[in-house]
Amino acid sequence: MNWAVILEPDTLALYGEGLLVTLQLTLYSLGLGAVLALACALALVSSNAWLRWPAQAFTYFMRGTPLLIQVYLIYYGVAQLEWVQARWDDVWPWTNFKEPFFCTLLSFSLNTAAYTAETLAGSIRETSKGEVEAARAMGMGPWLLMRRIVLPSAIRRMLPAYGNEVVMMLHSSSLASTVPALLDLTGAASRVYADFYLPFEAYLFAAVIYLCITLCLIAVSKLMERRFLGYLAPRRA
Amino acid sequence: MNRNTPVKLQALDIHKRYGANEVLKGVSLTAHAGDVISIIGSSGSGKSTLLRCINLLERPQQGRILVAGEELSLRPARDGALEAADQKQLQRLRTRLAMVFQHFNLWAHMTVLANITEVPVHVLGLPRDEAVERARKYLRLVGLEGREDAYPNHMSGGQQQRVAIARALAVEPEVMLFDEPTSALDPELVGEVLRVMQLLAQEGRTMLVVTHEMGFAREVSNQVIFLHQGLIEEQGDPREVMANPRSERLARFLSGNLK
Amino acid sequence: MNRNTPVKLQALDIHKRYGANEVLKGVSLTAHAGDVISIIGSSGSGKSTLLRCINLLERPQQGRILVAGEELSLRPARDGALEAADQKQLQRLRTRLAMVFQHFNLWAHMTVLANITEVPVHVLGLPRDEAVERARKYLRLVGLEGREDAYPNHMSGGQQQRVAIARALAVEPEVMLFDEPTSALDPELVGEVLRVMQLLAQEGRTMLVVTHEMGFAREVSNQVIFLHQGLIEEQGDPREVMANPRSERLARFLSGNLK
Amino acid sequence: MSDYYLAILHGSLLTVGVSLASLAVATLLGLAGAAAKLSGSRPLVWLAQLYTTVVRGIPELLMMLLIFYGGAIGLNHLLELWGNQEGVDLDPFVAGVLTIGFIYGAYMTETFRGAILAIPRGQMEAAWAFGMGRLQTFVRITLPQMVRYALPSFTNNWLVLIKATALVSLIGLHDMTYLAKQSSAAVREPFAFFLFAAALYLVFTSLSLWALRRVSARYSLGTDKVQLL
Amino acid sequence: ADLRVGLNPAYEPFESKTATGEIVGFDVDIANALCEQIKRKCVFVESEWDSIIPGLQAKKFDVIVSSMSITPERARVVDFTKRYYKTPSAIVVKKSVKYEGPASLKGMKIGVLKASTQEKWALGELKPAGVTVVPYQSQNQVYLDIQAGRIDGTVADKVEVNGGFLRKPEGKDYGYVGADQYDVKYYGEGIGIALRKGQGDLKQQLNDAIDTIRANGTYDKIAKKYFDFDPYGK
Ligand SMILES: Nc1ncnc2c1ncn2[C@@H]1O[C@H](COP(=O)(O)OP(=O)(O)OP(=O)(O)O)[C@@H](O)[C@H]1O
Ligand SMILES: Nc1ncnc2c1ncn2[C@@H]1O[C@H](COP(=O)(O)OP(=O)(O)OP(=O)(O)O)[C@@H](O)[C@H]1O
Ligand SMILES: [Mg+2]
Ligand SMILES: [Mg+2]
Repeated sequence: MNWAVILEPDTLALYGEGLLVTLQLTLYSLGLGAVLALACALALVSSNAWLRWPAQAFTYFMRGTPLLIQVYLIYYGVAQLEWVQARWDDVWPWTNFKEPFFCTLLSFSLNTAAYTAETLAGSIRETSKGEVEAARAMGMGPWLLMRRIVLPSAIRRMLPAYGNEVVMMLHSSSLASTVPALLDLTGAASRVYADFYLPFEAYLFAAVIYLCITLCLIAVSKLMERRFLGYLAPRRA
Repeated sequence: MNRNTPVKLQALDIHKRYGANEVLKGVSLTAHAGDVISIIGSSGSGKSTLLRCINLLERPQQGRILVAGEELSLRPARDGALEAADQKQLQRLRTRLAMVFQHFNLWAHMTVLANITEVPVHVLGLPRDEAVERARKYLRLVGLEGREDAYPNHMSGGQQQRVAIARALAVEPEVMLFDEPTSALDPELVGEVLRVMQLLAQEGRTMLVVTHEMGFAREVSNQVIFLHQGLIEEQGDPREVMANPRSERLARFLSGNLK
Repeated sequence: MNRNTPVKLQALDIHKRYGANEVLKGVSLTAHAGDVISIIGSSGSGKSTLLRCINLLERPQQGRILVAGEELSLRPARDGALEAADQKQLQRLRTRLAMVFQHFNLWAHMTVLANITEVPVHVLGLPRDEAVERARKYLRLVGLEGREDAYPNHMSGGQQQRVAIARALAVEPEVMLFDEPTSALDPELVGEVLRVMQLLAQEGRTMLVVTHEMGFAREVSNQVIFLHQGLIEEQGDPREVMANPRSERLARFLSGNLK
Repeated sequence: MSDYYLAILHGSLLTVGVSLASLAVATLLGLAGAAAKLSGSRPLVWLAQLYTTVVRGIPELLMMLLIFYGGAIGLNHLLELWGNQEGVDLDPFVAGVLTIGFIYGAYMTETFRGAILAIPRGQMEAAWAFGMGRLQTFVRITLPQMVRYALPSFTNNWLVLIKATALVSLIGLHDMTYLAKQSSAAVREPFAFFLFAAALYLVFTSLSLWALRRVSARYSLGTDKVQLL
Repeated sequence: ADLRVGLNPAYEPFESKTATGEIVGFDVDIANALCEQIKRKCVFVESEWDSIIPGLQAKKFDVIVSSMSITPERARVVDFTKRYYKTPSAIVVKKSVKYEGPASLKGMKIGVLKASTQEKWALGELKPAGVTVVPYQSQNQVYLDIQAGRIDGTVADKVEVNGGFLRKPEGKDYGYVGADQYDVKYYGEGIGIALRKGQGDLKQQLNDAIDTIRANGTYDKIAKKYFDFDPYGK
């Protein structure tokens, strides 16, 4: 094992740069994805077929195809359209499609939105019937019911599953290196690997960083669970 | 019956079926302001179903419902049961009814205080501090001061039931639907809760109470309805009806009473 | 108390705390074969907690539990509460106790019949057809023949409670723990269930019954325990204790009774 | 050209095989992990926590390389010390299935744990009170009720897992993604084969969703759904 | 015994897979010719590029014949034979561009394969002249972005760029500019066969075999099949 190379300032700077991209992509896409997921989940549980159908089609395609292909289609596929090429130099929002970061962020957000929406919709559907009835009987309308009773309860119950999604998104963000000019943490590792031919050192170092981020994420989700799922805990002594 | 006060609630010719099981076969009742109507009947006779039909938590196959003279507009859904034609109206009418559920149905993720202030703040639009004050008042009334921050899952059965009662009281509605509101309470508390209900009746509030407490039916209510096999078998002034049941069925029902 | 029959259950000096809230402060009771002990007390006084400590669903801070002379071996867990030292023993002793929960706790994914045959078949190892026969017998006893294939969620409150009772009876255990077994029942059914319990007592089964039915406490049980503020405030022959309560607290408790 | 499609189609069989086998491993590990996490026994909780943290913390690609190649290199070193020059060959199918199962078992653990938490506690308490053992309670009461709550997240995990099986190409198995990559390199056609592979994934997704819906219906008997909006 | 040869058949025309699953290409023919010389039978083992060196170390195969450039970094973990080919690289831009040295590309965006020798060249020679160098994960992606208009050209192996781009309809407006690049500073010694360390005998045999097939015309015969120039390079 040859760790000296990894610990050189240049190499560390490379990893640092990659870490930053990874964190940005993960956090932004989770944030954007969460907003989209909420809307999509509501459409999924709606009784209105005009809302439900598009949402179902969306999650079906996003969950049914590999993220890599989605990134590809958005970065390269959209760029092949002459219609887009004609206006991406000056017409907003098409100008964004020239940017690798935007394309990646968009595909990541859509992807995590689909998975999160299904989890949330499932959690919403399993809300205790009695609690919903209690709210209705007191005159709550569907939106108030959703906002005050169903969502707070459903989101709490989906916390463990959402923790998974967050960690998976972190790992998936390594696909960012599919897109040129974006160097994420895995990209940095593969760069070091290629430059110095130290496969285990290069990737292990990245793995340790990933592990640290994951540890933080897990700690946060543990805290959230303790804070928000206290009512489900067994009677504490 | 307070014939000289306005009609607050009418349910006319309610029919309700679960599959082939016909639970209600045409039940009608009328409640005036200040009425306390006890609904009695054996287990499974459809008492809870009746209450749930009145605020349309169950969709009856047939029937009409009027709250304070306003008829709830209903239309047949695809499966033949009736559903509300106008969601907004349904919501509005429901805010004038409050219900205590047989299984309490407290919101598990909210503390006791949040359970009680939820509807006043978010449905009725009360300012928060006013709602909190109101909540405390009713918590005191049911003997639960100081437990505001507990979660329902961490309370005893009787405590949960009292929170459910306080939640309904805090809405201060015109009509209250109580589904066995004292089933989990000890005799002392039963007495207290019943006194609270008497007070409310005197204030002119209308109450429909499903109960197994014959004492309550006799002492507090001014009308008793005996449900049997989907129909109202007997109905009238509780003292009269219960002292001299006309039907053999009611006589047997009452005789089981050990007390 | 049947001093001349063997001791079936002993709980000695049970202490139980939730956080700072000391619910049981040293409660002891002894039940002989054929004993029916009523546990009364106001809401939140720790009656359910006591029953739950006896079969170790709650871990008491202190105390000893003996079932038919065999002591449940306990050891302190990290947080200071006592836990079973030997899971196998705990399981074995639990099969000799059956419980009717205050909230019924029927298994929602099983039909009524499956709920009742579950323990006889999978814990006691009865052949299936024998268990089914037994289940039918107890269902008949609680007036639910013909509802074998319903799911608990599709039943009325009283029906669910009766299934819970049938489930406990079908285990045919030596000691039964009933937590307000008639709270959701109408007077007629209450009478029937209490008659069943009298029969069981005569067969020599031991029962601990948490109840708010003073009639039951008086008529059926041969001992009554009044829990107050974590301690046994009064205890003894029900007719005597309830006719002449020595403590002012019990007197007030009993006076609330409207009936 | 169409022969390439046939080859990819053939490779999809391997994908399905690896996926299903890994799913079985992951589900078993997930159940064990969730049971351990909720057991209350400190060493078990600790072990399960270590498992889910470390496994979810390390990128899958690296995990695959570490287990398969790291393992093989280590073994070979050992064997060389013993004088064996041939080296051992881990069976890539088994190794791939175990690795992917091992990774996704950690995710399944969290899914199942969340689902179990959502079951009303009284359901388990009733079983314990009647003398059911922990395992028996788990199998007869917890598991059947958990299915309903776990299914949405389980479905997600499964759909991710199917696609993650593409990792096995790292250890020399030719799944459909790998073949699509090879084909597009040979024909120098960047999109066609990938889209074909994506279409195959969609077919698997459709089949899975159909099957899982039936499972959901089976395990929702006795519970009522409420229409919310 | 068989000689297990690891390769990643995704680099036409050096190694790729036919529709029937057969691995073909220049490297394959060379490997077979070498095997004949050393009297062993070649068995080809496919591997992903990312795991090709770990695979060698884990004894999944004995040598790598997969167009692997000999670099000092790689040489630290594996041994290399002498080179068996070295194709030149070149700049590809629109035919309309007048090229008079790197400065004439100033302000343009040039895509290159990430971590490739061409990338090193571009960074060393073009970047100082004011050219933006954009690294890509695969050469195919470079072509896609040239098509989309995100970048203006590429620096790539001539053989690769010829088959992958110039000969296709979308490449008809593009062509080579400047001289063929062989610069050892960037491109190293060329393409060699990688072996595990400590296989000195095998390395010697393979080196001898390379010399032999160069000398006896086998090499040229194979080269003619794929190229219209001598890939052994200068
Ligand atoms: N997890 C907990 N945290 C704090 N307090 C608790 C918790 N669980 C129960 N308690 C309290 O313990 C006390 C005893 O509860 P228990 O259920 O034993 O009452 P009970 O006598 O059965 O009352 P009821 O007749 O209403 O059922 C109550 O005050 C209750 O609020
Ligand atoms: N969701 C349902 N699906 C099918 N049948 C139902 C459903 N809910 C109730 N029932 C049946 O309807 C009948 C009436 O139930 P209901 O709950 O109204 O009885 P109840 O009079 O309130 O009885 P209790 O005093 O036991 O609460 C019962 O036979 C019950 O089994
Ligand atoms: Mg009812
Ligand atoms: Mg209790």
